[in-house]
Amino acid sequence: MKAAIDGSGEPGKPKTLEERLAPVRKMLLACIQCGTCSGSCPNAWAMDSSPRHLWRLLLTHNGEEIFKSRTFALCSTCYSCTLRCPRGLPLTDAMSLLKQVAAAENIYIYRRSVRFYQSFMESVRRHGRVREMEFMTLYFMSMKNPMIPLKFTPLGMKLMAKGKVSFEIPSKGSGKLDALFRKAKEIEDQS
Amino acid sequence: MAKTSLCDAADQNLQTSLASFFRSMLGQDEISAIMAPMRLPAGDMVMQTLVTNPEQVDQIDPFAPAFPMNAARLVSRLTKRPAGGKVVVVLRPCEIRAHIELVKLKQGSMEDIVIAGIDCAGSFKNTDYKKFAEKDPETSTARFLKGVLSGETRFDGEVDLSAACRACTHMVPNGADLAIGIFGMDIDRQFLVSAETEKGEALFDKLGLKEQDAPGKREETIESLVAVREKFKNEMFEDTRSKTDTPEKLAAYLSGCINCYNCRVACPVCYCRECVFVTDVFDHDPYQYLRWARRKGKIRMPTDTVFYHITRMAHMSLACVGCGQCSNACPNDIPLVELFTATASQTQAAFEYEPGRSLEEEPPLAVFKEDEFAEVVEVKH
Amino acid sequence: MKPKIGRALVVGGGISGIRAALDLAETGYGVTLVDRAPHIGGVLSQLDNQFPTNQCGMCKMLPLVERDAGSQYCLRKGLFHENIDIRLSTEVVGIEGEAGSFMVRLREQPRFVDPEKCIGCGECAAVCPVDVADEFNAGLSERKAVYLPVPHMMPNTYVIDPAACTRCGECVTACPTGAIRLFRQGRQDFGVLVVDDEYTVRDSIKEWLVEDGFSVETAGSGEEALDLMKKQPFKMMLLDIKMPGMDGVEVLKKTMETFPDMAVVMMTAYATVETAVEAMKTGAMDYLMKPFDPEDLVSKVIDVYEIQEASRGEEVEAGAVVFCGGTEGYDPSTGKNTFGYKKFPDVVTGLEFERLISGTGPGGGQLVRPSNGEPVRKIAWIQCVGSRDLQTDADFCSGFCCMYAIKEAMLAKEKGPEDLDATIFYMDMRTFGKTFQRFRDSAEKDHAIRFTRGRVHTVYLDEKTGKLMISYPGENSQRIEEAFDMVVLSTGQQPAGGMDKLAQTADFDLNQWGFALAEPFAPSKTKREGIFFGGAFSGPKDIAESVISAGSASLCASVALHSAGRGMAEVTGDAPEYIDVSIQAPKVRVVLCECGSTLPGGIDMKAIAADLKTDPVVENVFTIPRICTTEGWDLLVEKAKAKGYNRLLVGACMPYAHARRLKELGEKVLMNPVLMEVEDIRAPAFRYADAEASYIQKAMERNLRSGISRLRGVDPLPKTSVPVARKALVVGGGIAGMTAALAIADHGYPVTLVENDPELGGNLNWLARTIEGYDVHAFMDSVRQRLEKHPQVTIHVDSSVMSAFGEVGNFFTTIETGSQSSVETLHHGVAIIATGGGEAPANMYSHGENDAIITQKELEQKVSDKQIDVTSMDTVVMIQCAGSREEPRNYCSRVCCASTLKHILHMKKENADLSIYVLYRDMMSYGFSETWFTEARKAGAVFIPYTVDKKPVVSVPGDGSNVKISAYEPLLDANVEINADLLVLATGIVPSLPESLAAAYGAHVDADGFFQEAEPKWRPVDSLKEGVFACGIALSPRSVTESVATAEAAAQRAMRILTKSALSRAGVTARVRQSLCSLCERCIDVCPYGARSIDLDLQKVIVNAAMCQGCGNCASECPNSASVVDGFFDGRMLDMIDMVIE
Amino acid sequence: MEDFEPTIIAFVCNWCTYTAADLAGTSRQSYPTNVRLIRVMCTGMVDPKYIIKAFLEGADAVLVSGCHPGDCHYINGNYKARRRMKLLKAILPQYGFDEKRLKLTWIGASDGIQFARTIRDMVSEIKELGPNEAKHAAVV
Repeated sequence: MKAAIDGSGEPGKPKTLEERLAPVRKMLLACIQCGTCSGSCPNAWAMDSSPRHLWRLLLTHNGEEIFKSRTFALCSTCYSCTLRCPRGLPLTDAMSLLKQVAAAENIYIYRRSVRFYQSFMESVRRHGRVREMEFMTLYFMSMKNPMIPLKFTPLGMKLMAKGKVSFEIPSKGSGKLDALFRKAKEIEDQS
Repeated sequence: MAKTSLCDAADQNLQTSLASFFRSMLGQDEISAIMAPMRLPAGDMVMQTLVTNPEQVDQIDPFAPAFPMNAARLVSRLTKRPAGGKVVVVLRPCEIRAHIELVKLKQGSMEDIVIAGIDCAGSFKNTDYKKFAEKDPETSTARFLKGVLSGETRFDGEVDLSAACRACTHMVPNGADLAIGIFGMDIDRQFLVSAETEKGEALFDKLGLKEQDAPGKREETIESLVAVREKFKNEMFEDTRSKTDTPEKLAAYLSGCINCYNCRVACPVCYCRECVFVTDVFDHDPYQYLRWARRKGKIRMPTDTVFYHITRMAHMSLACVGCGQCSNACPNDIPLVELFTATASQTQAAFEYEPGRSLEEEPPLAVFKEDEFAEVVEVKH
Repeated sequence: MKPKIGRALVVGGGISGIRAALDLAETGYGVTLVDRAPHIGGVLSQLDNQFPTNQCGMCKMLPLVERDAGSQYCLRKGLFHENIDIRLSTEVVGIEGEAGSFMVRLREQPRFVDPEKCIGCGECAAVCPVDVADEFNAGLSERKAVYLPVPHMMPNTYVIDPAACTRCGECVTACPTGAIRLFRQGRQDFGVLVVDDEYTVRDSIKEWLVEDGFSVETAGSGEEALDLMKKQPFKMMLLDIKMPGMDGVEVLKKTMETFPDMAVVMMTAYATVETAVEAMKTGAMDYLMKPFDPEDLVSKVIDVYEIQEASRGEEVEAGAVVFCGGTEGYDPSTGKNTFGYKKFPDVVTGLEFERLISGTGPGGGQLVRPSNGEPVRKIAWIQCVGSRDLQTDADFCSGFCCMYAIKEAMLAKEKGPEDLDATIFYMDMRTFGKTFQRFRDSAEKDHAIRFTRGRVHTVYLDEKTGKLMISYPGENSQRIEEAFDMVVLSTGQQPAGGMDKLAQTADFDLNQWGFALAEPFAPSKTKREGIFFGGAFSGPKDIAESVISAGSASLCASVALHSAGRGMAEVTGDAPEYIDVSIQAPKVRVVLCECGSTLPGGIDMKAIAADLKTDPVVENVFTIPRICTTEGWDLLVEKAKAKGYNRLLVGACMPYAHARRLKELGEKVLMNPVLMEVEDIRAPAFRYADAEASYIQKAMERNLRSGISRLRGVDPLPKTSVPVARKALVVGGGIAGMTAALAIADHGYPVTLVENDPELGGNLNWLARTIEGYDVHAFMDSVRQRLEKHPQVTIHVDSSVMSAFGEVGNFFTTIETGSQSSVETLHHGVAIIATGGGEAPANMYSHGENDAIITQKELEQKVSDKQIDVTSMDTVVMIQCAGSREEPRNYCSRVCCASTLKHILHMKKENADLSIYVLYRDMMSYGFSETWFTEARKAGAVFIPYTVDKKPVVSVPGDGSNVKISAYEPLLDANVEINADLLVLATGIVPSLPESLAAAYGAHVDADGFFQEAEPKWRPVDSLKEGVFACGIALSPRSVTESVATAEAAAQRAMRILTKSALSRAGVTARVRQSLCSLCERCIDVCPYGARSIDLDLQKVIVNAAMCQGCGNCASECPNSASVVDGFFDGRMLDMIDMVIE
Repeated sequence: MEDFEPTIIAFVCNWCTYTAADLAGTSRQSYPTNVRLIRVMCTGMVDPKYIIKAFLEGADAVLVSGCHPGDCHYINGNYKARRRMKLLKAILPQYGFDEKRLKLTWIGASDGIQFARTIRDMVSEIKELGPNEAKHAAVV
């Protein structure tokens, strides 16, 4: 129980979901369920449950329920909620943390988003910027689902026609950002 | 349900049988006296008399059509403070109702009295009674009752039942402890006694009366009498209103008024020790009279007559029992009871108040509710 | 009433300041009441309607005993009291000395309009070219630079707003009475020294200032400046900071040594701003940042000049100072979320809404959309704007917005179209005060006001429809968008502006929220002796709480004055012996003011005089050019001194203003002031401005004639009075009773304290500590010990009141002590009911079936006694409102939520892993306890709301396992099952005031058994029956500190009576003309104050002159004028009616 | 009839309506000159006699105006006044004093505009109704 509260976990053991969520919960303790976040979220229309609902689940120790929802995945980090929250809670940060937890837990329904992010970041790591074609290729490969590239074909065609996407051969890149990424991972693992 | 009994009229004489009935009350130890209308020695007048000696109850004649004053004022005098003994008071319905109003106004109490109320057949004006009774004092009451019970209102071709009585629909003595009934009865043979309250019942039992049901036709008789009077009343109101529906007409109606205030002295519910119109409030300065005359060109003297009557409406119309003593008292024959009852019917309806109905009902002006009479207030936003 | 030597200063003329000033004045002290605004009344001057009557009623605060010492008219028109000296547009700039003998330095802002001369005609405003936002209408309308601060104020004198005024001088010319001065003439005598090393700077400044009439010298260096100062006097210096050689700060220091009064304004570049700020601590008055606008500079110099020349500084001696500075409304346009305020005109604050629907508001009281004037059909209130918001530094609840929003919604329903739709968006409806919950319920049920839980985050405009769009989370958190015609932001309270400076000046501390910091258990006391707080100055409060708090503060001030020996000594001698005119025929002398010939042309004063003289009662008629001037008044005194008459009628303007002076005149000529009247003859000229002169003249004559008529009927009676037994009885020995008893005893009056229990202390015996962590027992012990040792206090424990009767000044109470029935009868002048209350019985949620289910009180005791080991527990559940806030106990007990928070924080400290669930309806963490609510959440307690129709279900398993609580969690839309080691029920408070006890003193209890106060807002600790007061929980549930406040307030109310040996009869008081009285007792029935009774032995109806307020209901109920009201005798009234009809 | 200017007697309570009337005056709210104010402490002080007297002396209308319900300085005087008005409204119309001539309103201290409007409306209503007949009657 104690470990669950501060999220430190027992050294050496892989963290439980509860342990991973503890720091997020801690950020949100002062929440008064007023719903300002949900009202101000521009993506709320697309969410299957509102941010308020999400926080409520977290605070009532219903952590696993959160990951049945894709709400936090839809956060576009616009910071509206953080700006408006009468408690001054770092809600956008909390959303990001949930994304991390989801990645760490490799939760199935969220895999797509995780892979998407991972592919994106991989491309960034390699080149210091995103190479769209490479990024998409990495993503499609990681999803191992041939239907996905097909779904993106019409969009890809459009983008290509407008010159928004250029063909570049995927490469390992210069590796100049490797150190940065290593450090970030270290920090994430510690937290 | 009240206990009722039928008392036999000995010798087919209602008056003597009533006398023995009341005499038997004086025998009961807690009753010290009886106050009842009694025929005076001269024979042509009947007055409330306070009797303690059983021997002197003989002249009792409560049904006589004489109504020289509303006895509520007398009961008030007897009960304002402790009298040191219990008194049976024999009253007409309008006297009982007036007394109830006076009790509400702390001018009397119910404490030491037993009210014996009578079915009221009505009365004449004082001067008319004299004319009527002097013909044959002994039989006048019986003659009158027979006539009234058979629907007559004019006697000997010259005297009429007073307007107040003809318009009165409160003929049975509500509020009495003991009610003496004659309507629907064969009064040559019996009269009805009913105990209406606990107090009345106690006396009823003490008197050893036998419980008997009232005859069935009583209600019917009362209803038909009331219907006739109701009709008269409505016509009277209509007639009066048409005579007084403008300030000018009202002034003409009251033109005989000389500020004698007899009407208010006679009124049972005008309880003020002294009327405001005879106090310093109306003790005008001479220059005021002149000022009025200047403003209007002329001013009727004495002044404050219409003012007096309308103010009286405001002061006592809610308590007005319609006994007609005001008319009886007016030296200039102003038909006051017609005017007063017509107005009182409106004010009493406005507050759904019926004077004398119940001691529990507060006089309307002494109380209020937060949420009422919205129609009186003009609301603007 | 004679003023006492003791004098207090009350700072702030809002509701609490008025209450404190009146309390002290009525007790007999002198009071100086200052307000920095040009009017009194504070924000209340802008509010027409108060919950719960949704009307005003502020006048009920005015004195009830010794009424004639104060004004007897609408309090929103103004206030006067013999013992109160009101200083408007005045600030406190320094407080030296100590309790009992402070010297307070005041500064009055420049006064451009002489109030003695201004007749309120408005000619000045008519010519003023300036238009600025009118703060009276919360900026919704415009006013001139010369204006009436409050349109219905009396006396109605204009003021000039120095910030807006251009000093064009138009008004000076237009003023018919020469009341306006703009102080331009003195500028050349006002020497300004400009010190700057740059020639161009100092020279151009000189040029600007000379142009505006000032005399200016310049200096190029510090040394030069100091030299110049030695040679000639300067009033002001503009001083550059950065100069070669001696820099500005050094020059400043040197200057302050020799010329400490010099007004120095530092001139600084951006880089040296911090130095400039530092310089202000050294004595600089202000600083200007370079580069500056010439206009700014010149207006700064003008300000300084005017403050020095036209404003008056003064030192006032005061034994105690009470700060009632109030608060400031939150301005949403300054917040992170503006909700469209100031952007969309249909978004208004609560205060603006009140102005919009006010009869004196910009639209004359019509509820229309400010944007287009169309009617409002759909309107929303958004709660907690600027409150409970960490983002605006407001981790507190303003405590009054919920109630005002409900009130406003009800008013909108009343004023708007029938189908008006009103919605309140809220998080917790904080209906924690007495009767608040029922008010809310009625709003919902009877007035169909919609309450929607949820915080609105945005208001935006739908351009197509012109409607305001609100988006908010729905029940299932889905985003809902709804269109409204108007949106009202329920803005909260914030600390008043300039708190820091004031705290420094007066040497008190501020709390973490920026309000004044009060001492533990002493809601009105600061750390500095003799300096006190009243009202919302020390934290947000509604009117009732402010009034109580002001009472508490004035009591503390009174104790301070008394203990400094400034209490009761009277300053002046006996009341004047007026000449007895009762046997003389009335002779009225009329003196008419010609109003400096400012009356409309064509009015013939001689003709008026001739007309009046036709009435034989008129002795003579004189005219005087202008009574309002000193010469005019002297002329009047002269006229009044000449004999030959016995009644005086003055025809002038502003009768209110003259009432006080007439009293002085009466003392001079020994004429009873009731024989003098001022009749307003100017009003017709205003009122019928468009009418012909002949008409106005007639109206003037009419007014005068009715004045004559009134005087003719005046019959001054010998002053009767009600003697006072100067002792108090306090029933109940809890903290409220003890505090009240001690407070009265500290004034030197004997007090008897009666307590049922064998021990004093009441609930404090089981309460260990407060949420703030204060030690309750230590506090109780200190109070008890002082009380037990006090020579003026007699304590009867194990005793009760057997019977009581009497009226203010003279109550007789029989006390029974112990089972052995020792009986004693006391004669006392006042009674204070402090019978308290206790925890409501727990007859719900399976209490009693399992040891794990306990009440809050049981928890408190078990925690103190260490019977509960929190560390061994896993889960605790607390259910709020167990039996509270629903019929039959439909009121909030106010203390339970704070208690819950206290326990949460305590338990979490002991065991951080403990899971705590709170099932609540609305968390009533009003005021600063909101911070504890935040803390409790931060500590990890989970709060789950429930509604009355979906209450939690408690089941007690037979097998001895944990108690199970099932509750519906609305956000998750699911039932939550909790296994609890401990279930705590907050059952609330029930009173323990026997109805018979209240009745014995002529008081009443309310539907819930609490003491029925005379008026929930304006007279919160009084009963309608004078001389009977209540405090503590007997009034309504409240915390220890709040109980102390009510006890002090009640004691203060009692002091008004105890400080007098007799209560005198006011001018307008009823009496009975016994020879006419028929003893019908109707007058007794209709008297709202219970001032009448029948003496059965004497057979007389008796009027208690101290209790009678002169309303005249008895007189109009009495059919024959046996009951009369002095001043309104029927004969006189009828004559007046006659007089005014042509 | 055209130049008939009704005389209105207004009994106004010291606390609310008198303040409103004052306010109407000072804030230059134009209202007709027909009204004669008589200040009373409370509407509950208005004796029916006063109203009867006013009508008999020729007042064309009488206004009684005080504090809103719940607002009475004397707690409940206005409720009692309302009953007395109810009584008079049951009496006076019978004698030809039209009910419209007698009005009771609640006008709060800040309702200067409402006061002015009330008077204006009353004047135009009474103008339509014509003068009080008692004005020229030689009897009081």
